[in-house]
Amino acid sequence: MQAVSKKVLDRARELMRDGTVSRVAGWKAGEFFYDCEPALFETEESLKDLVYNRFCAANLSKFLITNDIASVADRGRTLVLLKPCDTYSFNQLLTEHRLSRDNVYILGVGCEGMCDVDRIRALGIKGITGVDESEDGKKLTVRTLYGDGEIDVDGVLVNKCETCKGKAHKIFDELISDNEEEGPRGDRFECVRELESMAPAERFAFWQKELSKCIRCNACRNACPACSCRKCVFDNNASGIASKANTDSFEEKLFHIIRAFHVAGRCTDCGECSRVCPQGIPLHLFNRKYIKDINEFYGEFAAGEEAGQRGPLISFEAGDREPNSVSDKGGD
Amino acid sequence: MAVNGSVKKIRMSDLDRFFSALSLTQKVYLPVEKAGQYDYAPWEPGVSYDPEELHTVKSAKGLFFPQSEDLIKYRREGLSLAIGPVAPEDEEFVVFGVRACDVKGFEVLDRVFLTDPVDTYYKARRDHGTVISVMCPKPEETCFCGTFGIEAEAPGGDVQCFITGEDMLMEALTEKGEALLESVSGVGNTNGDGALLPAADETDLKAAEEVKEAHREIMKKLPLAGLTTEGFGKDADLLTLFDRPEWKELSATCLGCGTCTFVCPTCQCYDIREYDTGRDIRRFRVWDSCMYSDFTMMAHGSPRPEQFQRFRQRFMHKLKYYPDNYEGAFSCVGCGRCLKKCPSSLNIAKVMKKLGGADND
Amino acid sequence: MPVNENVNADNGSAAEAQATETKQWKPRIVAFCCNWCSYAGADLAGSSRLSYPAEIKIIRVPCSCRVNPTFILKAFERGADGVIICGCHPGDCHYSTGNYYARRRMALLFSMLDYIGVERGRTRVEWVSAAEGARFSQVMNDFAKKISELGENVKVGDLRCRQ
Amino acid sequence: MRRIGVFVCWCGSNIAATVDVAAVVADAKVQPGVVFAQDYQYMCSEAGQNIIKDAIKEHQLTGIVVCSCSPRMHEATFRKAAAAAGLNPYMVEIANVREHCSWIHKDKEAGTEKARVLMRAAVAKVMLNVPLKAGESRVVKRALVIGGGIAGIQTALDIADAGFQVDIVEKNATIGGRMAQLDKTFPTLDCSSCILTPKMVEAKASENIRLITYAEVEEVGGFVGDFKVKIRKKARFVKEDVCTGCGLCMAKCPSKKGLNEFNMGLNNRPAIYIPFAQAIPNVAVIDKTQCIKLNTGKCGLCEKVCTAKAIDYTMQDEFIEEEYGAIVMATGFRPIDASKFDEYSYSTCKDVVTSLELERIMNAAGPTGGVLLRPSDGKHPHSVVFVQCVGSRDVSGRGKPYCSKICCMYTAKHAMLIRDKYPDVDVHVFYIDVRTPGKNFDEFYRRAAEQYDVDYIKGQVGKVWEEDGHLVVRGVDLISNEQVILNADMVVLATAIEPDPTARKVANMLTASIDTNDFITEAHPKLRPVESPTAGIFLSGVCQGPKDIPETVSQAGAAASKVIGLLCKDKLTTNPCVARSDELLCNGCSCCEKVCPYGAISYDTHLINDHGVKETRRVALVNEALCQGCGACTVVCPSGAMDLKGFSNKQIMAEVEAICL
Repeated sequence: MQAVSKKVLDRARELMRDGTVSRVAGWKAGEFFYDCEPALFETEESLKDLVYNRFCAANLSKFLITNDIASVADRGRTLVLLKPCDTYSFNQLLTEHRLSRDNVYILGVGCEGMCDVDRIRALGIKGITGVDESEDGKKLTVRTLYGDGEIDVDGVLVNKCETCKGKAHKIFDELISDNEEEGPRGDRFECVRELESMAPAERFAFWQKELSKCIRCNACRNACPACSCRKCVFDNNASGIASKANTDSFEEKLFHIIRAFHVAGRCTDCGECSRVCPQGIPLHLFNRKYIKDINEFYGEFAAGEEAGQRGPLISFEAGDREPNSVSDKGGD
Repeated sequence: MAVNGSVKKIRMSDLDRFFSALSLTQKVYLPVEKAGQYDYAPWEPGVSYDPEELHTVKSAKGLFFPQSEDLIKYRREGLSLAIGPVAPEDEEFVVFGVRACDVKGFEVLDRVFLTDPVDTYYKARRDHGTVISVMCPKPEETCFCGTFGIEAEAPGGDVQCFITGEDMLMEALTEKGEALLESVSGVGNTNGDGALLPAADETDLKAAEEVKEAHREIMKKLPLAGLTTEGFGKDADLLTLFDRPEWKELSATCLGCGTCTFVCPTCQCYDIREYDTGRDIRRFRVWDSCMYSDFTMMAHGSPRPEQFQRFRQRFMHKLKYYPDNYEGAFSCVGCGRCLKKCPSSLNIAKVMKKLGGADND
Repeated sequence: MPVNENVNADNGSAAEAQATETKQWKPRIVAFCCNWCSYAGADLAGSSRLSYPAEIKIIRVPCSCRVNPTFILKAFERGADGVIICGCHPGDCHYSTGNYYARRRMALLFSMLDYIGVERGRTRVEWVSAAEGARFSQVMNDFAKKISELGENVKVGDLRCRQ
Repeated sequence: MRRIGVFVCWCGSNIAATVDVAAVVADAKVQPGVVFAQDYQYMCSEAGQNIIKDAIKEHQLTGIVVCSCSPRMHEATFRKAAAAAGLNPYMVEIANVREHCSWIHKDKEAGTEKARVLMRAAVAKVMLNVPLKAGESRVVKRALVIGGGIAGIQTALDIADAGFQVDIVEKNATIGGRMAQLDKTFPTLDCSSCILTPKMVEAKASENIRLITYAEVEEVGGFVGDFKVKIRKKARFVKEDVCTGCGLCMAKCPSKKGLNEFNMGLNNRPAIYIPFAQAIPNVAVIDKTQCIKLNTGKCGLCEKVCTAKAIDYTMQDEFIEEEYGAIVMATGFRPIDASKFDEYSYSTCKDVVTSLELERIMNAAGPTGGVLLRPSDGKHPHSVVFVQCVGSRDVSGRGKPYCSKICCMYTAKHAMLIRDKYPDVDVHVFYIDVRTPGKNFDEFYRRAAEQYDVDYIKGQVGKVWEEDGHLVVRGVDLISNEQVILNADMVVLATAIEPDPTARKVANMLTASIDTNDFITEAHPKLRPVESPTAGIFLSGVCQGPKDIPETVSQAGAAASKVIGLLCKDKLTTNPCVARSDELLCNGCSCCEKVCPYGAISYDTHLINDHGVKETRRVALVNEALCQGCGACTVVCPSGAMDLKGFSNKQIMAEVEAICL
């Protein structure tokens, strides 16, 4: 990771210097070692703060549209650093005409998996002040206010990285990566199958427990690259389903089901929803359920695999399965 | 800590008994784990207190200022409306395990809701609630309550507690606190060899002082220990601060979600909404976030149409407008929740460092 | 607007409240019917005097593809016990492709409802043509029976205003 | 403030017997927004309508609900009544308390309760209705017919006959299409060109018809009544208005290697040619792939011999832009390629031919002058085996799943003609089923089998191969359940027909939907078989599905009558219950555009002012003349920017809420 990191920083500087791009969208060091934040670097000098490390999980694709970077042509091209999984989101946004490809120069950056400080904390480690990665990238030495300790990188990966879709970039102008050929890791639908195998009452209890934690901060929605609406139906008083807070338990379910439905066939499984949830709700379980269903019902489909795809919910086959037959897992 | 009858002690292992005894007359809220996260929930048999957990995800403010609460209810009939009130809270309750920062957070809310015009719904809950604070165990790297002059070793509330190994000392600070502890004075401990809440002795108090001293040492080592409010507050120039060009850069990656607001112990903005079935209607208020694009939306549009303006609003409020309105008091208590939870890793500490006094860099 | 203050809305009509108390649970069932086939099928069921339970209330939509999953969730939120969507048979859609899209949307929505543990039987899609009055009646009878067996929807309702 | 009136109809005893009408009225009076409610025996009667009209005026009603029979019955009546009283007709909602309530319930209590709920839902909806105005659009009095076969010609003739201008665009150098290639037609056995040629001539002669041959549709814009079409007229290198069709150039042309398309490639034609003797226009065309002059710059013989000076080697493709009120697709068919069926040895044995090739062989103007000769050696055959369903009713994926419909009949025709002309020739037909629905069809088939001794064998052919200068056919006779091996001099394959490959491209331009076999989808399979779901697009002939000549001609006439009906109008009234896009909410993602079956959604990039926040962005626009109001777009739109007038999200949700109260 460190080797890639160095190359990325050097290359970003070069591209800015030679005028290929006029700004860089990347990550910068935060208050602590672990809270790298997405950032826009407008000058070569400011690039000193650019970082690329184990804690750069944030997907910069959404950042491109929230800041209209890619839609404003007269500001020159923007260099954006995209990890393999981020490129799916980028493609999906291209498909939906939310980005102008010409305004963006994509530097595909290799990734060995991102770490999640909340998972380090979940190990009972408190007062974390620093971290060092071992040569082989397998261990982390964690420094804290209360002493140091060593942990396995694998045990503290961001949820989405645990079942990485593969290290190949789906769109790029240039690559800095040394593991492009690495395939998927783990089975990302195992978690869905586990839930599916439960009794309906257990499933209901599971979601009741998880969703009742929801505080309707909208972090999942606002971080989601597929939830790219300028004005969400839940914020729009004219929509008939506007709602602002957890006024009742079903309202939360309604919000999350509708959100999952709105991104069905468009969600690239980038995992931002679960990553940003302050309550640690496994929201990706909704999206993965839909990805799994779509694959099973209508054939394999990976949103963002390439730009210009026609999604499964805007397509059909004469012989599609009947809705009444979608589940034999019961529930009745 | 003065040696008087008001300092009691309880065995940590007897806490359940304490909650159980209180629960006979009122609800006892304490931090409870639910699917991996801590939040305040009513005690019930089987629920135990985890002294290690520093912060609940949401602060305790929701117990006095719920995320949503009904204000009135009404029904449409033909062209007329039948309106019925919703009674304010009238049952006693106890909040246990509040940290120093959150206790100070109540004071921030009190200044807003208990000054004229008094918010009757909030007041009812404040009047009926008793706060038991517990000094924090291991502060986190995100903590900076000291910046706002909060003494973590004197958490406050109606009763404040200190954990000294196997025991917890309980010191009543108000009459309400005293009465609460008194209400369980007749209860015996689990072993059946004495009272549940015997008076603390000199040794206990000394142990408490040692715990506090150790805590002070840790507080000094916190990464944000040096963060100051210099450059903010009543005496700072409002327009200079308002017009600082750095706001744009600081807010560039703000997603406009409400995480910071909803985990914050001091944010007090709310929106009024209606749950409308077409016939019966509940008008309720819900927490709102100044980070939301529809915050204070009016017919002509938003007075703060851009995210950087909304972002600025939040921090100007905490660091400038609130101090201007309330004799210099800040409306941040340094709990550090926003530092931990912001999806884009933006937070008040970064703002203070960027815009504040030279010491902060 | 005349406003009667301090009237407790919940007791707005004492007689009605009393009636509510003594009333047994009766299912609330919403049926979305496309204008061209199923609504006409329901009309045919009516003119053929083929009965089905009165708990079923039909909402006319131009096409099954007009049915937004939000409507279905809204119905459940407001206390519906079952929701059925009827459209033209696949291939016969008045708008040629509408019911094909509806079919995919509903398949995914139903699957999700099942996933969160809501009883699957509470939602259904049936294709009923304008000529199938008898079938319409039969479908509705079946569905109402199923909902009666499932009982009251307690999992997904928001009954703040329910009396 | 909304002021709603509710009118409850007794429908004699039809409603009143099972619904306590008075109770519904009483309940209506306390519904939010309701200021007036009344019942009456027959609301649809003049007296009933007057009650509504008077109440609208007297109580300044802003919307009304009529609790009555199905809206499919009297919605229009009550809308008219409302309009007569000055209320927008779309401020009317019907609660169907007859078909959906009184007629199906016997218990009066239950019926009344349900009627109250239906009334409540209609009131909740009408509270959110907004006045709608049916739009108008112009009608260009000219039609376009794409395809110049019998379907296109007949459609054009009928439209022209009604006095409207019509253009035929034909991709080949002549009109006539497949029918021109046929020898005789079943079941009457009259000569195909004898009945077709007069129609071709009539089309040419008609003042109202313009023939645009050797041309293809390039672009289509606009919508019903107002299409804008760009047509590419391919360079034929012969001036159409100058050429006399004398044919001298054909005789002199030294390049004679081009395959004669008209004769299915069974013989050759020169590089400059007139497709066939009766071609319309009777004008030569140069095949630029074969022309020596165009390829090498040398030669130029045709130019030298042409006395009319019609040859122009520098000719370029031209573009014609024209406006049309209606477009008819008549793109026709072609036989599928038989070479993918290896078992029949079509690509290796010259004496295995397709039925259309046999048509040419049997035709007096064909490669053999109408004499049945084996293509391999030009000898007289003594045994001919026909194989049916080659690629039809084939679910293996190599062929087509459908029945091509015409093959049973033309094979009977071929068999009969051969037996009639050459009684020495044995004729065998392998078939799966013989399908002969149609006037005089079965009689015709039986004549072939019974009078002409054609040997019909129920069964399929497994293999055809060449052996000692003749063909061997191995099949199975399912009736005797025995394998059959026959020697044959010729084998004729009844190959499936498929839509012309240009149909897909054209349909896409017209946003006419296509089924999985590339046939154009009709608006309704039973009730609107000659219309495409896209307004203003009509279907004629085999582009819609396999059919024979009489069926094609009747459909052509039907399509023409639909076109005439459209062109007769001066203005089109559009259904106001159409989709509407809120540009402030639109993300420009194109999802709606992709599900619209009518191509009614387009995109525009312009400056959007959202409460003072200005931004230039891509947003969806709905063409109200094209939109049919299905609502497919409203559900794929995640932001809710797309809504349907008359059936808006809020209206439907209000109904849901009212029902669930």
